[in-house]
Amino acid sequence: MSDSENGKPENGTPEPEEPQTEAKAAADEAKAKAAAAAKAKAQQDDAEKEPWEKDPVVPELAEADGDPLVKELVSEYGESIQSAQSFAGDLVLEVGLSDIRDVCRSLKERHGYTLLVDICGAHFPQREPEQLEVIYIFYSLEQNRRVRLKVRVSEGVEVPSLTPVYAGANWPEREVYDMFGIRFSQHPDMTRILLWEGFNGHPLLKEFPLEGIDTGAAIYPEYYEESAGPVAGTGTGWKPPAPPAPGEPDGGDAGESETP
Amino acid sequence: MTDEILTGADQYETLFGVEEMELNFGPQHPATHGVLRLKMKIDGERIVDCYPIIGYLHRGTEKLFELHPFFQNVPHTDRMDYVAAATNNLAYVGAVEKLLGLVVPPRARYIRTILSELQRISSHLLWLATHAIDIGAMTPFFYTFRERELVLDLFEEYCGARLTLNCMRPGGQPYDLTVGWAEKSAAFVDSFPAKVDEYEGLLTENRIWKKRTIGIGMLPPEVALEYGVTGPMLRGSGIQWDIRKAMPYEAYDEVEFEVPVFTNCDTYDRYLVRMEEMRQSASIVKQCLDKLPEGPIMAKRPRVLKAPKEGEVYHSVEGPKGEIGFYIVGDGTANPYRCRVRPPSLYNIQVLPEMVRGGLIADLVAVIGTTDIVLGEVDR
Amino acid sequence: MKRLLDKIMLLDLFAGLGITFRHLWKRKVTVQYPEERMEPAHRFRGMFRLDEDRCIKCTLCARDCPIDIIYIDWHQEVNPETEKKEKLLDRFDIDIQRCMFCGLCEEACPTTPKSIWLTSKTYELASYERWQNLFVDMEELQDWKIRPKYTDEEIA
Amino acid sequence: MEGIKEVIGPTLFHYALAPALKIAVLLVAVLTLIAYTTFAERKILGFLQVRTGPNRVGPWGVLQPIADVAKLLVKQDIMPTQAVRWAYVLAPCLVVGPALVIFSVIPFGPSAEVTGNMNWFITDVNVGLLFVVAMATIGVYGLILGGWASNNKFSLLGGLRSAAQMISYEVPQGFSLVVPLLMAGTMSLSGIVDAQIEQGRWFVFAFFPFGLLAFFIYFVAGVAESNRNPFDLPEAESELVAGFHTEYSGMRFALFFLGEYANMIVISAVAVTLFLGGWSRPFSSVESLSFLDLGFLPGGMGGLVWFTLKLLVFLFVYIWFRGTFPRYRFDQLMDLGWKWMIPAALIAIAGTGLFKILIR
Repeated sequence: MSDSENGKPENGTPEPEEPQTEAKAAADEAKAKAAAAAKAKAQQDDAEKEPWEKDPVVPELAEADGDPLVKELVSEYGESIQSAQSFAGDLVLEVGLSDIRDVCRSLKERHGYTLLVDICGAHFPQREPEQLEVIYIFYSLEQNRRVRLKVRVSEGVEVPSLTPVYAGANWPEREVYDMFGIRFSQHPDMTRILLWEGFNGHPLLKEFPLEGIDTGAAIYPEYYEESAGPVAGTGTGWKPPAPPAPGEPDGGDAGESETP
Repeated sequence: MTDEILTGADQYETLFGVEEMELNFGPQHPATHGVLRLKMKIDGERIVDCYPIIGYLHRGTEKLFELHPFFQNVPHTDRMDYVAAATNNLAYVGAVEKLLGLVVPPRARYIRTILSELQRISSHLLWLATHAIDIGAMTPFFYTFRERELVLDLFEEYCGARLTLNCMRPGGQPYDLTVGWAEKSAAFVDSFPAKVDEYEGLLTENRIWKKRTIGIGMLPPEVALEYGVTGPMLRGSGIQWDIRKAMPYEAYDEVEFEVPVFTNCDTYDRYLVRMEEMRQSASIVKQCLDKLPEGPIMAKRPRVLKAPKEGEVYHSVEGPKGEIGFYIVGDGTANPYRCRVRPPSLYNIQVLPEMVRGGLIADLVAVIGTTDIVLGEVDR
Repeated sequence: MKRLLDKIMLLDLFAGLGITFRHLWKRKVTVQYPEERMEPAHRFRGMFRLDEDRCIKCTLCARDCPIDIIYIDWHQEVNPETEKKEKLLDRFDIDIQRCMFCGLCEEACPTTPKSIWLTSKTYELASYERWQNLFVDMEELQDWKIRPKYTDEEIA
Repeated sequence: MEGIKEVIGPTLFHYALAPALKIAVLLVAVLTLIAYTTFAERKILGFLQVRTGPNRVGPWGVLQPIADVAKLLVKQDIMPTQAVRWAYVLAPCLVVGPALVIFSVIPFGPSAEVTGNMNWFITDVNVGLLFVVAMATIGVYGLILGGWASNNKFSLLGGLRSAAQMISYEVPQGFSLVVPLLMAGTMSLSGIVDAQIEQGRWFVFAFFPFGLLAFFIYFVAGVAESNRNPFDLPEAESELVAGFHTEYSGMRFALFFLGEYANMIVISAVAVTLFLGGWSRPFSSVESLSFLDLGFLPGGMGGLVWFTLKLLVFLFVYIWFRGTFPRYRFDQLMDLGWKWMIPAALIAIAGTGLFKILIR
């Protein structure tokens, strides 16, 4: 932390820094010794410890080909079920784009997954060419179990809509479209849902900056030309009015505010 | 000479030139509980069609989640369903714990259960207040707020905030109970069922209330499932499903409670479900206070919470409005790569057109009240 | 038969009237705000306080703030008395306008007792001046008294 | 008084000056009563709802209505650009005017035959009852016009609701008025009060249960007529956002407000007159209770006191209803009016008639 900077820390790196003290080096040495001793002791005690006193065991991805549901679906749809994995008890199936509606219909009608829990999207720019992903979560009341389906999509490709199968897929699919730009074929009303009609861009894509881009262009054509709205990185574009106190050019930012 | 016999609406249309009127209901309307907008076609007072428009309160919370480390996101969850912050916190920290494999100590689990049940009471009280005032009974509003204030006082004493609690952390609880908190909340839950009787005395048997709610906003169980409706709305439609029973989290498998179910699928039954849930919540809090174990409140956790390189979880809890769930994708950093909220209100309000079609405007108000939406959660 | 009788006698309506009538005589729960004030709980998260002496300038609070409203500048300087290097705060500003009082800064503070804390039991942060009173600096954080005067007695 | 009478002559005195004075006094009294009814409503509602109600303006907030009126008077009066101007302006007057006119036939106290020199009413029309019904009917035009002229869909719906509601509730109300008419045999309001004193019973208890039934129907229909909870559909704030007066502000809104409360008071006053013995004391036939006449008050003012007391009870009940009940739905309200109250009113009329015949 240098004092030439604004003192405003970056947020991406949250590792709590050790407070810098003069005696750090000496302390480090002592600490290392103590840690080694503690570690030996810890391994000894570990067996008696309660689970919350131990270091957390991070769950790992595991293949779930042996699951009965997976077996059935594979026998029905074969190659379409591209992979089946489980993580922390959740079953995740990756399904081919073209078969997704059939798989969902089968889940609903044959396997009892009657409750559509959620539909959402995700964006992985490092994956090529299928950067986008649509995730479906279903729940079965009889088996008391959730299952997740995933479909990988590349940009511009339409995903078969689930609205003919689950009426409740309507709004979440619209939201996925709104946030990621993934269009759904045969959807009754493929319009934006949370953002307004003239919004440029899809905000949950990774390249979309937090400040927003060009948001006003399409709805304020009299102010901005097409795709020439407020520029990203310049903040909200709105500046606080200059404070009446003299000798303080940019109001609001500095700390020398006055108490009346 | 034609012998054509005109029937129903056609007849009127030909005789009097009746037209449908478009009515814009909201976003500034006292009965929309926020900024819900409904574009309606009405024929007299009868609703022919209804098209909800949402998004007026969209704040990009899911984008915010991606930009902040796990522990910094807890206050953001407060601001989605702002009348039920504790259950939002619980769903979020539950998802993070599942992703990171953290095990929560029993005392923290009990405290979480108590908090989320108190939150359920306070959320249902707010629902009852607004629902009753929508139907025209203004007094329950003040009686429920009187009790809600006590719940908020308890929250304030526990975590320092009344509404946006920020009262849970991945791995445990940030604070232990204060001295005397348990006694205070025990006193509250002891006196609370009598207060519920009071509200019920004003409404349950009242013939006007019954007329306004029985048979209104019918939601058959098939339709409810089809639309992903959860929570009291689903239980009012006769489907006994409650995540607290189905997939117990925290301390719910160690306490006894009943999941009220009513089968008439109308507004009145959803009202009864919620009234009974408040009583059950009070009893859960009581049991938890009796059983409250001693011990640590925070699990051993790494100093920096980092998600595994690969892996994604979905964890949901039974919020006052329904299933509130978080889907988190980890990428090995301290931020969630993608964090999706499954908002119960979004799914519950999606079914609104089905429930109000063919009803009157007065019914619409009752039905919006019974869905118990919070627009902060619908729009996020 | 009994139900019919109930219906004609309007018993359900009279029950409701009875409940409201009983409340007519109950003690009122209103708190007459500017004259009476509710005492916040001990953990109530309100206005910030800072203790400059306790602060070790680690900037953890600024890092843990989800919305980055804490601005800290410091420099090192040799203390002429002890001849040791010491960190001195140049700036410790908080933009209260955007603060959501989540208390994560207080939790992040490594000192004991905390050098930044919110449990000052002040909740009256309303201000007539948007850009002046809600952007507090180091001195104000240590001795905060910009609370507007609400009651007549206070103004007088 | 006598001096003035000498100067201007008895005719002018009896037909111009005395009524004008009475009207002025009555108007001031009624307007004050209305203002303080609004205050009492807020206060009592507050008390019913475990809060204190207005208490900032003056001691216990008693100056609140004055502050309210002052605020409404100086408030900007907004008229929607698309409104129909003449109707928009006329509507509030149509609501207030008739409601105030009805007060002219209501006997607030005994007539000159009892007091000797002064009638406690402005005029005693021999078809007073008919006059009341006729005037009450005009009020609905104000609501319909107001709703229509504002050019707002919510207002229009409110106006339509009020039209339907008023018309359907005027019928049972009119029917229920026939019952005291039959009992008294006169249409003059002071005549009806005199008849109650003569017969030694209030009409609400006469010919049990028909008097009670008629009274109940009259009162419920009256609540509906004055658009009060649980029948406040035309203005239902949670459905129609104040309904017919959504677009009104300032003094015009105040007139609507005034009209609503004037209606409340009128209906209570008529109910008191017709069913609860008007200005007569309770048990007016029991001689031993004659101290209740409050004879020590000059000029028959005791009657006024009793009348006011009864009126206040009614107003309290109005407010109490508002603090307790949910709102009916539009079609359910019509249902109640046409399917239950009109038959019940007819039964009451038939029963009273039958009693009359049997007794004779």
